[in-house]
Amino acid sequence: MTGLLVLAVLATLLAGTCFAVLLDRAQPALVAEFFRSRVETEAPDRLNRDLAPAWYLALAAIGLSVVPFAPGLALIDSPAGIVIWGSCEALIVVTVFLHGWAPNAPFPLIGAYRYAALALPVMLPSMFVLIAAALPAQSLSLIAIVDSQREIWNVIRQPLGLPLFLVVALALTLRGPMDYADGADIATGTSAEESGAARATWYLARAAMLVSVSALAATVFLGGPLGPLLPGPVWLWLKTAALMALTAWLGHHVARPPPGRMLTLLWIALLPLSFLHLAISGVLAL
Amino acid sequence: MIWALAYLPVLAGLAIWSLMGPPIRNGNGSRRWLAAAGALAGGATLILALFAGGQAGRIAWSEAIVLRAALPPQAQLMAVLVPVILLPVTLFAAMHEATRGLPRLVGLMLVFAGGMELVVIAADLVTLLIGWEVVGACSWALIGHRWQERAPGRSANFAFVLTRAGDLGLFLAVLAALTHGGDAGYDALGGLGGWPLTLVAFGLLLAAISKAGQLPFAPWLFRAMDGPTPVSALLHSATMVAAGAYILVRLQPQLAGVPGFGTAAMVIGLGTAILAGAVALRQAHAKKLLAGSTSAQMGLMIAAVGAGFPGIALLHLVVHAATKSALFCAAGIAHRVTGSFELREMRLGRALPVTAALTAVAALSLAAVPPFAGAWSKEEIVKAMEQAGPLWSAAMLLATGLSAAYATRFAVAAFGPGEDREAPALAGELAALLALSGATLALSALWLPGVHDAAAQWIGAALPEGSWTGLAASLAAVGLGVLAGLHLARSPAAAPARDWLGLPALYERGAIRPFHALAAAAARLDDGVIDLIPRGAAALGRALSRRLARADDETIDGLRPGDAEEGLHTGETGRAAPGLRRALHGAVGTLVRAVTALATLGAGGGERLSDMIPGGFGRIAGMAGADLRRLQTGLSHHYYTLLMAGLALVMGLLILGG
Amino acid sequence: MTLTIVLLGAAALIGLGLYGALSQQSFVMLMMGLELMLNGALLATIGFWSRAIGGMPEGQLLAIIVMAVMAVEMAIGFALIVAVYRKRQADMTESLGTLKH
Amino acid sequence: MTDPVTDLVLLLLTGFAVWTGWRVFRVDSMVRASFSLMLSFIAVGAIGLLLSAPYIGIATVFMMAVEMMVMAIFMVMFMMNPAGLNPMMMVHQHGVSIAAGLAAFLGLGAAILLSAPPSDPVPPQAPVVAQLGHELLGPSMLIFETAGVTLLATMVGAVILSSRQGRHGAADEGSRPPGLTAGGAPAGRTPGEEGGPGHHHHHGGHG
Repeated sequence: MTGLLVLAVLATLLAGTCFAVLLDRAQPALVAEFFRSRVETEAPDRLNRDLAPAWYLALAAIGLSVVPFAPGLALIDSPAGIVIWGSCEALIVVTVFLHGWAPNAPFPLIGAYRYAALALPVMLPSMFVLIAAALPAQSLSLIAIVDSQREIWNVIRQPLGLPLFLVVALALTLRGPMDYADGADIATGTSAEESGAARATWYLARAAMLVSVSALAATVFLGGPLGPLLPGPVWLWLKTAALMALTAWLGHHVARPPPGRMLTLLWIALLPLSFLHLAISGVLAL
Repeated sequence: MIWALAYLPVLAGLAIWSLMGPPIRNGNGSRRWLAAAGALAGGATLILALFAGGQAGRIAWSEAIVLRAALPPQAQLMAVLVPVILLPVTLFAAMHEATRGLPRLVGLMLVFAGGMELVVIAADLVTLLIGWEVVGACSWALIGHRWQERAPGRSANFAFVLTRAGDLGLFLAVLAALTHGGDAGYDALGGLGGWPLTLVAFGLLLAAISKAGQLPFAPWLFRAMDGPTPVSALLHSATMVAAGAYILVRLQPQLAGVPGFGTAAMVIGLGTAILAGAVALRQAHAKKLLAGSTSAQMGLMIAAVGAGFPGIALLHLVVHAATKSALFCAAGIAHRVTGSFELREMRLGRALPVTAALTAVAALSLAAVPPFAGAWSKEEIVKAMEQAGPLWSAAMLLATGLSAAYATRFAVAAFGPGEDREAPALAGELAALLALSGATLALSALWLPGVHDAAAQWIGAALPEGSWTGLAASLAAVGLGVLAGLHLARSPAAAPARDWLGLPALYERGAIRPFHALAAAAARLDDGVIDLIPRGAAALGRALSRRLARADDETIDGLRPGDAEEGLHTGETGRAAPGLRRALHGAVGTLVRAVTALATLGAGGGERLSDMIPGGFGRIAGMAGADLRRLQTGLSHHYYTLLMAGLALVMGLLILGG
Repeated sequence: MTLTIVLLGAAALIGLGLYGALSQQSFVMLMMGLELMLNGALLATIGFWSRAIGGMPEGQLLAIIVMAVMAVEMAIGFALIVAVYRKRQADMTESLGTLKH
Repeated sequence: MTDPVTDLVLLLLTGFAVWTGWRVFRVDSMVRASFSLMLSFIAVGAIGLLLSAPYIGIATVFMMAVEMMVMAIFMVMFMMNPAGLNPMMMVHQHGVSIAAGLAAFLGLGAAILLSAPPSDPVPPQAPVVAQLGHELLGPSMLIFETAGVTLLATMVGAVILSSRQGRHGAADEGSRPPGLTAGGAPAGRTPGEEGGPGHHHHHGGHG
């Protein structure tokens, strides 16, 4: 059973990554990138520089493995699954920072700091949103959260949840309006000094991260594997794909404000909004 | 509902203080608003008091302490009296006092009344204690109202400390009741019995006489005169001072059985009545005269309680409240006109005829001249004393005469016919005075048998039987007193050298200075004796080590002189067993040296030791100071290190100490 | 055995943290020492909870409290660092020589 | 569940936690320092997971990741040499500190080895997370709420402390408290004087 679940996770990750690449229409550039040679920087932190993409990928995998593929069936069946995802988020921020800090070059460092400064305030809404989703289930386990959505999905029960979490997803996958790490304005920031396979891996890891974020969002807000006639995994895949498409679309079509304004927006608008969301959900869950 | 009686005025007062706060316009508009607000709160309290009769409330604070409130007729009479006095006095205050801090004054007076209401409705000692404390604190704040000046603040502290000293009695009573009865309720007090009840009784008596300004606590009433006039009017009539008498009245049934309680109450009461009367008689300061009279009248009430007639005391309390507040308002008016409380500079009879007339009514009532209200209650007390015994009634007659004398003196000296001068009377003040004197006049209805029987029957008071001789005697005493008062008022008496027969000075010498001296002595003892032990030990150790060193030297070089002698000897006796002889001589020499060393030790040791002690201590202290100063580097990490060392030390002690 | 290993590790962490807290000149590094000590405390708490008191919920509560203490320490510490930096343009403990009377 | 495998893994994790904790004060870069501290915390969190305290363990990881991120930012804000290009060893009273650390370790270690702690492991399959939740919102509500209020006070205090605008003007341009007398010398210490006993402040303190 466990082996099957491992397989499912890996397959989902792989297929989803390919789907994400297609969504971004980035396949030719990616293929070309793999055959380019790597440029060295002065006195980099080799360990982190080489491993950052791997960590990012690993975090994506861990995040995906908390997600139940069928009701009551998840690779990591932890009573605190949501918190595992939360620590993944926190480590993602660290990883992106390290990825920008390791090459010891200006643009990546700028990207890294910008990202850290903006991603930390994003952590708070994400936590509030996830806790709010855990309230009706009266459990931190994602399986219980899925079960709690049998009669009504959280996306309807907690209308503010999904939009807020989409912001988190954009931030975690360094996309569009929240792409302060790898933005084009600073020559693709943290990966500015990267080239060749490393850069390609980093990009693939971002694609994989999109998969697991969407899968989690699908689980928490769209009832995950719940659905009529089709088997659970299929439902999960469909919902995940839909959310991936939505996130990618947002990433492509929403403009990115300057960091200062975005920071203000996060602290002044998003955080109180998530407070409100949590309070309402709490009252409703009573 | 019954609790509202207490917290409504408190909340209203706080609201007035905070809302109608500092930016008060210097005009009559704001005064009117204040008066209206105060009157509103007072009126609400009055209505509550009128309709809350017979109610009871209880708040379970914890399983051990339950706050109880009840409103039996006696308490209700008091609860009605407080707002009745409060209303005109508030009006007077709003119109009379300086606008600066006026909202604070009015607000605090309301809080004060609220505390008093709590004392009134209290049905257990803890509730009583709470109200008692509120009243005490507010009295402090009110006496020190003009804190910008020096005297009021000091007087407030003086009064506060003195009343607190008496409050200890109340604490004693509460603790005794709680520990031995497990219940501080009034009803449970009777069940105590034995010495706990005695503790409760005398503790309450102590607290009561301290609040009621009896001897030996009386002087605080004089110092309290530095407060604003309305405060005095409230303090001396229906609240703080009355609280002392009231609580004795309320608890008389429970406490009467305690041996010696009644006698003590009567001794204190009558003694204060006579002495305070004497003091008041010689006072040249209008308010202090009235303060002395308050002490005296309270003394009469407490004596009545002691004699076993609490109802009489309560009725006299009511009458006296109206009378005394009226007189204080009059004194305030006189002060506004003349700018001082000096009785000899008043004589405003022609200047303020209306005021003078109203004052006369109150003064005659205070002087117990029939047919005014004061006379009736006074007569009742005379009868009560008559029941107690001839000696008591004699003292009572003296007190009666004195009160008549000082009341007359006040009225004539303050509002007697003097030269005509320009003296505008304020409507508000007059209204207040009118209300209070009117109340006094209305109370005169107590002379009617129907009225006073009904009242006595309502509050469950037993009216004592009196004899005609007693009545005649007291009337004669009153007459004599009035004449004496007239005479004194005509011939202005010199102001007494000291207030209160020098009691304050006595406190200064008897209590305060000795206390300071004791503290200083303790400090000296600490320095001189307790530190002597370580010092002495250190010095002794040093001296001994020195001795040892010296002795050591002497034994070592003891051998050399030995050799010298040995050289002489060898000249005569050849070299037989030189080693032994050398050793012998060495030993002898050593012995001699040692003995001399011991002698010198014995001789010099003593005085060396004696001058070693201070010197050594100085050195030790100096070094310690220097080291400590060196410890203070101002660098945080050094402090952390010290902290850690201390922590480790504590840990070690904890572990090793088990 | 298990508990002993864990507790020894906690002791080592506390010792290291103490060393850091006492020896580091930079406020931030000093705070790292404090954090390390708290880390040891957390480890010891978890160990005791899991092996010595049969999983009484209070043990977990204590761990949560330790985390709260960490958060408080971080926040106030950084605020103080910012304040000191504004005043002295340095974050060295030596830059505060004024902690004496 | 004290099987040797668990103990071995525990040993490794504990060793890793201690080693990374040691690295904190040895590496040349603030960022490396803070992240090795994070690794130490993560190891402790993993031990928590192993000792059947899932929530505590994971929450530790989560909190510490965020916290160390903040720490890294602050470090590079306030300290030179973010990339660790040149060695960085800024210590004082080094010997004393080493001695203190050793003493603490040895003392605690002795206490651990000499005392026999009770052996009462968590019952397996115990719903520890639910237990924690019920404890937090049940018997220990007061403690929990107190912690919450403390954190709130911390937020307020931190914001006030770190705000540029002090009571007596901007902090970084040497805030100057108003004089005791109009136009007099500023009360307390003037920003100019560095260190030193600060005499008028001193006497003011006693006056």
